[in-house]
Amino acid sequence: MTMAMALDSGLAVVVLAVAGWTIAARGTFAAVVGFVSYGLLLTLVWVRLEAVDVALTEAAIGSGLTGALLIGAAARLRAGEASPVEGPGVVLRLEIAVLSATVAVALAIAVLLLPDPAPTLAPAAAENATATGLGNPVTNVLIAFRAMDTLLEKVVLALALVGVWSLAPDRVWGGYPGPRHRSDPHGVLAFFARLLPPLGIVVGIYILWAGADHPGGAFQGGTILAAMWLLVMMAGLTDAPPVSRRWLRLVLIVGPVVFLVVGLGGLWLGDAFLAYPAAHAKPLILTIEFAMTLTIAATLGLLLAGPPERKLS
Amino acid sequence: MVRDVFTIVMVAAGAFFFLAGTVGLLRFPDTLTRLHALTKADNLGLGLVVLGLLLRVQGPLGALKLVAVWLLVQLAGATVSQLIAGAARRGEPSA
Amino acid sequence: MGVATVFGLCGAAAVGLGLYGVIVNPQPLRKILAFNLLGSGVFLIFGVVARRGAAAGFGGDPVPQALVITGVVVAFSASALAVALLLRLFQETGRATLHADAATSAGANEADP
Amino acid sequence: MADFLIAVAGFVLAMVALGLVRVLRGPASADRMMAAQLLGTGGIAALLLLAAATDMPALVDVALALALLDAFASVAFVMGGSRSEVREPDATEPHEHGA
Repeated sequence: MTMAMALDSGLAVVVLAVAGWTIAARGTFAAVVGFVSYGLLLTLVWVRLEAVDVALTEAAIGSGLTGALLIGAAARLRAGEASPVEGPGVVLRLEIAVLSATVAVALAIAVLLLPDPAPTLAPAAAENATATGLGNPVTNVLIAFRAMDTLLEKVVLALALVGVWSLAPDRVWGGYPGPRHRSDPHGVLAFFARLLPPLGIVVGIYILWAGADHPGGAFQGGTILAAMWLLVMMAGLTDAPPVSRRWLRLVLIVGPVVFLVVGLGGLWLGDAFLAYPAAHAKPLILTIEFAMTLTIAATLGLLLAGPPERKLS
Repeated sequence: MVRDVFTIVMVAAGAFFFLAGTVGLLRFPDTLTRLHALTKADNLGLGLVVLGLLLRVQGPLGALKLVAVWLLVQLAGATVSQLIAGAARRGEPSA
Repeated sequence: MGVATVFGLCGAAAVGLGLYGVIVNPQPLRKILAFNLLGSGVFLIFGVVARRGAAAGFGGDPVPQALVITGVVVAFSASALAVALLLRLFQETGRATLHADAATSAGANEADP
Repeated sequence: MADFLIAVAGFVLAMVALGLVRVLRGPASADRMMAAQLLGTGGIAALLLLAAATDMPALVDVALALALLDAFASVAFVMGGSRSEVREPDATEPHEHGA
């Protein structure tokens, strides 16, 4: 058993232990702390699976933003937890456990029976990498080979935000999202929220830029920017913008719109929808990535801020 | 050779502080003393690991990133420790 | 048994745990959490497929990896929407539960599961 | 050398994972948060060690992102754990349940 194998097995055991804890924990807060730890450990698992791009995404979204989302919800729901609701009885629990175990075992068998020379598209991705001029194969897949997925996924983000906003009561429509946060303006949190975002913005843009040739890209960079924005809002240094602001709406759609325009342009100049003209592939892709980063940062930030709750004064 | 010995000594010392941090977190009697143990692991554990790896990276950008990671963790650790200590003093109920 | 298989089995177990949590846990927030756990297990199995497809100098097949990245973002937006719905339900009824009796006994309007 | 660095990464991870017992035991929210923070630092250290051991410099970028997002999540935790959010006096909500 090599050192690496020991590390991987140990990591798998810890991951499963923490996963079990998030399900079994009594208190919601304890479960959410467990989930954030789980996200962090998953980041390491993705690193061990040599999927560094996914590790970056998991670090940013899986652990950071989802953790903040769930803990915020748990804090606001705390009053409701005083009256615990009865779960299913012992017999039913046992039946559910058997069902879940069956599903898990079936999946495990499927994993063990995966075909041996594994089918792969890696050689195809490598062959066509020259078409875009980008060195990162995952960015190539996201933005060129499977561009339609990525475009539609941006639309899903926008739809989720529309869904969240539509939960606002009529009286406050167009107003400020979420509660207003306050903190001591000379306190440690305000200090932190002034110091960290400049550094975070540099790192976010760096990750976006590195995404062309190394692991990174629009999602990961955009998520870091969103987290920095949320930090400033949480420290009460700035308020979330009212959802009816025109500039905000523009930022929220600029990514998909640029993507669509370039895609339709491909119909005109290139061979097909979303086909990039070979000579200008790289600058076009970078433009799309930049616009998408802005949109992703704004959308993720507003998804966490929640529906409008305060009237436009 | 000298470089390898330096790395081994520094990284091992860093790992020791993680051990100490965990022991403190598990064994110390109350929240504030546990916080004390934790900050040592944050500070010195990661600091020594970064120091040990500093000579192994290529180019100034790699070194800069390593130091940046350490500084970020310092900044976050200092802030969060203070906030946690404040919350602990106000006597947060267990959740 | 290689790295990929170890984490593949880990992913299968995470799916099982998540499924159990989604069904058993009565609190909606815990259901959202368990659902995320279930999803992460599926992503891990994808990751195993990607790792096994390592070729052409890449550490893994980039196509499943890109799909997982898309999936993580979509799972996050679904969670955010679910949390917003839950908070709204709580505002309306004062309860964070899908239990019909509990919601009506709180003097609320319809909150059928 | 690579084996040594991987072993240390495993050791650090084992240590901070052991620290997670605090998440189980609590008793206060603060204790749980501390264990999560220790895990974050340990995870970053393990990433840096793996970056050097497996010669994948991109892992340092992951550590960088983790350091930033970890700070953010911890602040969200402290805010959520200590109820430091304050509503505007003119907050317009139908019911003010436990705000």
